[in-house]
Amino acid sequence: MIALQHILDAVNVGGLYALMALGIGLIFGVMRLINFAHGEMVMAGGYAMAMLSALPAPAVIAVSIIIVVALAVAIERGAFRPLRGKDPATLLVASFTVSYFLQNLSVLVFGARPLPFAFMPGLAEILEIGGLRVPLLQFVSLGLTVLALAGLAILVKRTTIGIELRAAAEDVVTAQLSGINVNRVIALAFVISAVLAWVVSLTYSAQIGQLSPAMGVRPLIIGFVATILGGLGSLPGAALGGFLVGAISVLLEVVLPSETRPFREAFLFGLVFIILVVRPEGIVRVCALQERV
Amino acid sequence: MRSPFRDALTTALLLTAAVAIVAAIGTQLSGGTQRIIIDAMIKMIIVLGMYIFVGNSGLLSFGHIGFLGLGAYTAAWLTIPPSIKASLMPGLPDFLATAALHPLPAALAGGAAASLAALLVGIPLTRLAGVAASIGTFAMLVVFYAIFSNWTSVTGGQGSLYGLPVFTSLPVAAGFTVATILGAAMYQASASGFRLRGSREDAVAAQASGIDIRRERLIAFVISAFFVGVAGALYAHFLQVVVAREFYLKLTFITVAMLVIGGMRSLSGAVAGTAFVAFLSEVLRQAERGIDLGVVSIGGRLGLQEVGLAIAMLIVLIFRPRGITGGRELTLGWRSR
Amino acid sequence: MVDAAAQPGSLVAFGVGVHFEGLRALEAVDLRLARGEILGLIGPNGAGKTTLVNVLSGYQRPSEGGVRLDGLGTAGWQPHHFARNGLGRTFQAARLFPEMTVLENVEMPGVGLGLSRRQARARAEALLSDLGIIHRATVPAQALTYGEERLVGLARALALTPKFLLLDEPAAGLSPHEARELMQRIAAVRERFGCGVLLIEHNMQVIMRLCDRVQVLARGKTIAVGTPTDVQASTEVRQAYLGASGDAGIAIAGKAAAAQAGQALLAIENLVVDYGSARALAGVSLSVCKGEFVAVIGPNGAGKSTLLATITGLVKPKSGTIQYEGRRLGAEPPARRVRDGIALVPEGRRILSNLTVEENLRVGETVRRGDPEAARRFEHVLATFPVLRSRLKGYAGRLSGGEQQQLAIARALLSGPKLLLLDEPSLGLAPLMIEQVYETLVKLNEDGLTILLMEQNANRALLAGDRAYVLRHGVVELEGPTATLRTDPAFDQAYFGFDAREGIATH
Amino acid sequence: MSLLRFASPLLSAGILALSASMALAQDKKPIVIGAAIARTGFIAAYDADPARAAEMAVKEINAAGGVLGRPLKIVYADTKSEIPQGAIAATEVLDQGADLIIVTGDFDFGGTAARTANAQGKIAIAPFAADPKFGVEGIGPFAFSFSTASDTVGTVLAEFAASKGWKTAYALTQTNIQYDLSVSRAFQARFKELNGNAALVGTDTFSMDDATIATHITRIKALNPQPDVLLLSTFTPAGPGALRQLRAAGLQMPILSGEDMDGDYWLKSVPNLSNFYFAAMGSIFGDDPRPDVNKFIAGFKALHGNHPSTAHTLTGYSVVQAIKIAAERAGSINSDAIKAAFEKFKDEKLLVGPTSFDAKTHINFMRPMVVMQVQDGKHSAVSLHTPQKIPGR
Repeated sequence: MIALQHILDAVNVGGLYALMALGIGLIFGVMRLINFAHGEMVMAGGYAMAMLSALPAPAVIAVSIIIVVALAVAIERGAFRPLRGKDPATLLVASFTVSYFLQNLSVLVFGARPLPFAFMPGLAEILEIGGLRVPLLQFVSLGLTVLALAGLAILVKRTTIGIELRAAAEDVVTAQLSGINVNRVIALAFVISAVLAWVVSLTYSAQIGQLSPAMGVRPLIIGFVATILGGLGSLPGAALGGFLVGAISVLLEVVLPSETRPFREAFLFGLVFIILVVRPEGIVRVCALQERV
Repeated sequence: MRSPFRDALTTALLLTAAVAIVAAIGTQLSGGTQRIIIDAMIKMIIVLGMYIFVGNSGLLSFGHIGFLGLGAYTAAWLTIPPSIKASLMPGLPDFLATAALHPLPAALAGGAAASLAALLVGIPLTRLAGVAASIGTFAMLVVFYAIFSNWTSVTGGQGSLYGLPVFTSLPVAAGFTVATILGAAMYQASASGFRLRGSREDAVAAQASGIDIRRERLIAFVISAFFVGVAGALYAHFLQVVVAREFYLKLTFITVAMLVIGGMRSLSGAVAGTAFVAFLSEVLRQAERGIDLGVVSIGGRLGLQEVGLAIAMLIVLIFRPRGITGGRELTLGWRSR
Repeated sequence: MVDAAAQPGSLVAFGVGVHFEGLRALEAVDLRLARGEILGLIGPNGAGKTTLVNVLSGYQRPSEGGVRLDGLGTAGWQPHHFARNGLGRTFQAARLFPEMTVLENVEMPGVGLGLSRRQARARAEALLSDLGIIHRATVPAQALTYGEERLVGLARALALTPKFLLLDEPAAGLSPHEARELMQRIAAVRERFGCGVLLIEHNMQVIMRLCDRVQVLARGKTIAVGTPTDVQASTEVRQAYLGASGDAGIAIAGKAAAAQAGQALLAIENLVVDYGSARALAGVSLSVCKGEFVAVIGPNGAGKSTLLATITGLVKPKSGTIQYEGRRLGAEPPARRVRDGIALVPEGRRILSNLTVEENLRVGETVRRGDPEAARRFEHVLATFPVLRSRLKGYAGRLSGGEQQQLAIARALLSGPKLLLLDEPSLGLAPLMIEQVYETLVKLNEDGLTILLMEQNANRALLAGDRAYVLRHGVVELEGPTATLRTDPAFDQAYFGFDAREGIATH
Repeated sequence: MSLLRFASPLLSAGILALSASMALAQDKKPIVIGAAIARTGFIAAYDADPARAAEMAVKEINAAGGVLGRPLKIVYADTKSEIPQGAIAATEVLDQGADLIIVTGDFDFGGTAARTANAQGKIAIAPFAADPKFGVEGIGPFAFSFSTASDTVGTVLAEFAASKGWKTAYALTQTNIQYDLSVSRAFQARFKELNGNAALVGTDTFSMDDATIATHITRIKALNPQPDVLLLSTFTPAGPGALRQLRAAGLQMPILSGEDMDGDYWLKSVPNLSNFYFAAMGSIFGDDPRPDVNKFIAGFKALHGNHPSTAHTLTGYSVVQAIKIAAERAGSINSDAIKAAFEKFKDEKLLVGPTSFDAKTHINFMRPMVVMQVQDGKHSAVSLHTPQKIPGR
């Protein structure tokens, strides 16, 4: 029974990381940019929901999604589009800077003190299923994760817009010359990543019940590591990496004796390091990124 | 044909002159301002140390702040009076528990400890290239941080270590900055630095020229860690405390940003970026205080400094994507590299 | 054929096999290169030539077999071990260190071998003087012309003082004159350094003139080894490499005159394009009539790709006008121009290798989505390129070079173009494949499609087109009907320029 | 020449202003309290209200004639919630003539400023640094904390739990700051002293870096029987999140926390929270067992429109009270004199409670604390609890 609960925990945590990894992986695909400001999308979603909580729930959901999406598009326009095609280090630092900007802007607007997140308190209810007491939230977040993953998979694999997305991810110039509006595709990738970030906002904020300006940093770091582990540039890889990191971290929690548990982070990242060294290209190899001699 | 060493020396001397002038002016200024200058100089040593690896190899490192921490802890282990160490860090081995060194040898020991760690981590790490290498260094940072903040009997854990003697005065900081500039310039002009830059420009072609890329990366990593480790010891003797949370994401972000904004492919860029960001954030801090005095708001939500700094850095990146120096070196003739 | 325990003095590959995820790039290939010898390595595209060079220089670990370098086993070696033991090589793309000066580029191998920077620099200066390019020593490599890049690449390989030199298509993209110069240098290198040279080359004339022996690869296997004359005489080689009708031209349809009378589909007036401080196009004017097949011929660096990039909207001109269907093109993005009927088959094909063939084709349809004609057009294109139909669900990256070129053309056709632009469709293709591509183009043109083609392969383009322009240094040097140009004595002068015979270093 | 002509009126105006202000200052030069505290960044939220309370005390004292006939004045410099900036901020306020300084109430974040003051022989006071090392040992002879030590918090919680008849406990500790670790350590030691070693049925740690504490919860739920009480030694923002997850997972036993969970700003994070207790320096909700605290809270509310965010605020007021007492006893504002006067404090009646210092101990151990309760999302004071024995002392 406990094992089952641990598995459920692992799937839940892993799903959260997978969503983060997909959001990051998507932008990397089309722009070769590791978007550190993705964590601040999550933060913005949380604050938007908290600020709007006086409205009816569907309105809160709709408006907060619009806010996160608008923010993502604004960042793409204002910061990343002028830098498109520049040195990866420059892009990376630009995304750092955007993240730093948004965190401090949030301090400026909402204050540094954490705010409570009380949207949809019903999520805290507990369901009793065959001896397992499972919070409704776990089901909702699991359901949302599965929905988001499936939706993204269908979008990318089955629709023309998905083909355009992948085409732009592989070769921007060819995509342009085939009549694909690359600006639109990249903006679309930001929109999708913002929606994924919003899903994380909802489930993550509801779990921790708190909003703070730096709340996005932690999921971002894990999502980022998951993206690399899964194989940069591969969306299935990103999802896989997310679940893998989630599973490893829950496993470490379970097996490490209590006195070494504070070092869990060291074990997790040590393991990440080893996996990277053994398989630098990640679990899913993407041939477009392999260098040819 | 000019000799590569002469070019590097010219650059280093020009930068040294700039540092010396700032230090000389600084000694005439108030204590608060001096502290700001010392803080900037320590950051400059960190950024220069990072530059030795990052600039010459082209691989971005997020891990050097871990070396900074190791340098700082080494200094703490060696210079805190044994009586205080006994209560703060009961788990220290004897030779550390009884040590009472002067901060100068302790700083060199901090550099050596960081180098040793870099050697051990670097052997597997230098297998990696590109973004995987950056993530590898990041993983290393997290591991270092987890150890610093949890191995309580040796590092004091989350608590801070105190009792470090004062050492890092303005002249000391300036002296180490100059030494680091010279060290970085010499490495850059050396055969090893040259080979590493070749691998940065084109790894495949570098191999065809007989270059063992892993070895060159490792050498640079170890040298670079040395300077950052020394900076860590200086930092510890500047703050007089060592606390794990200082050696993590925030400082990593700011130092990487300094390097890239200055222009990560040149020594002058490392210096210019540090000076630019440090100067700008101080100007903004003063401006923010002006606002603070106007509207007396206790615990107000100022934070304009950070927002302003972020906007300014973004503007620099957009208009000078290769950094302020654009990867060029300061020479008497401003020659392209 | 070759003894695995070969003596020092030679570079030996024995039983080399290379498998890429199920694909066999090389199978049981033997090769022996003695010092002082020039060995030609030829074969149609996709034969595995570059893979073999990569095995010989350590960049590709063979799945089977191995390499002995000067009597030494090379198991577990990395590329730099090969280099340090006397193996120098060049690359198809020159792969210079772009931000370093020419001198620093050539200094690198000396430093890589462990010389001091001073010694390495002296050696580099001597080499650059020898090759007559010392006057460019302080120029950053990224500012070099194409021909200079090739030469510096050679100098850099020589700076290793190699015992064996592997040259991967050193003459590709050079004008015939430049290529001739380069070949003379290679012959001189063999004399001076006494090293063994392995030469991959498509130009059979070069191979015949320069090589002591020739080894022929096809589909990853050696099909012939011998003297140039023997190999040329081998029917097996002719079939595999040259194709049954190696030198056959295609009859020109007698419709050129009809097209001449039509109105201009594309009219370019006085187009000027700068890249930074370099002028790529210096006032180019040309026109293409509806239904015409026009070729723009010129050596590398003439500005052909820039011209196409400007027409498609990837590059903004400094001045001049482009009129398309009587309307002046302004700041429309590339996507808009595709919708208006301008399609490009880019240089190097640029197919999307992570997408399936079908998805590549769907990408081509982007601007015609929802078009009632779309399904019919798709069928028609598949009928034109039947080989693609059988590979629809496979990844495009798995196609051979020729198939990829067909896919690239098919993709462009699916956008329903009125004007088809092609950039060097013959580049990197074996002669037989080139013929197939040109046949398709001529047929498309006969069906009414207007074609504007950029080509270095002057003879081939002059056989297919109605009219041609000769572009050189960003200026149109000559224009006229192909039938006239083929025999026009002015053509050679326009193509090679008056300074061509004075040496490549005069700029 | 024109420059001089332009400058001279400015110059003379400046001289005039300067001499005027000097004339004023000669009458009653204010005693300057330098506040090197966080005004921005995440610590600003903790430093703000104690500073407001100090300003209230300054106003009251100045209205009643000041200290030694001189008015009090507070000057500020922002540490930006950064450790290195603390020293710079301290230097700044000392440069502005501060006679003594107030620093951020944390050993790490206030420490650098306090050390800078100590190096210059100036008193540095942390209103609410709970680490027992804040004082002679960790900073220097001129450092004082007006807080109650973290060991006391843990002790009070353990003694309170025992008095409620809770026999078994489980300790879940956040590892990110020293305070939570100390509170937990003292609680565990004291609880075992009171109920026997077996009474502590388990311990676990978590970090603010954990996205969720699902595995921790699973482990607690696996215990059979469930512990009577849970110590959750934590601070915001991770604390309320952990509390929410514990309750959401159906763990309904009483939960104890330290002072860092004081205040109601986070309460909406855990809807309808019940059966939650924490130890604080007082109640900010107007029901403190001590009337003078309630009076202060009412005054604060009248001035700022809201009750203080946490009871740490009381220490800000108390610091100024103590400065007045010490200066008047010593007859001087000289650092050595103030230090000597402080070290003679023996159950000195301050707003925050009886305060004692001696030559070695510059923080309070045996001071009573108020145990607060949250029931149905409402705070109330349970009792004023004086610790009986602090483990290890």
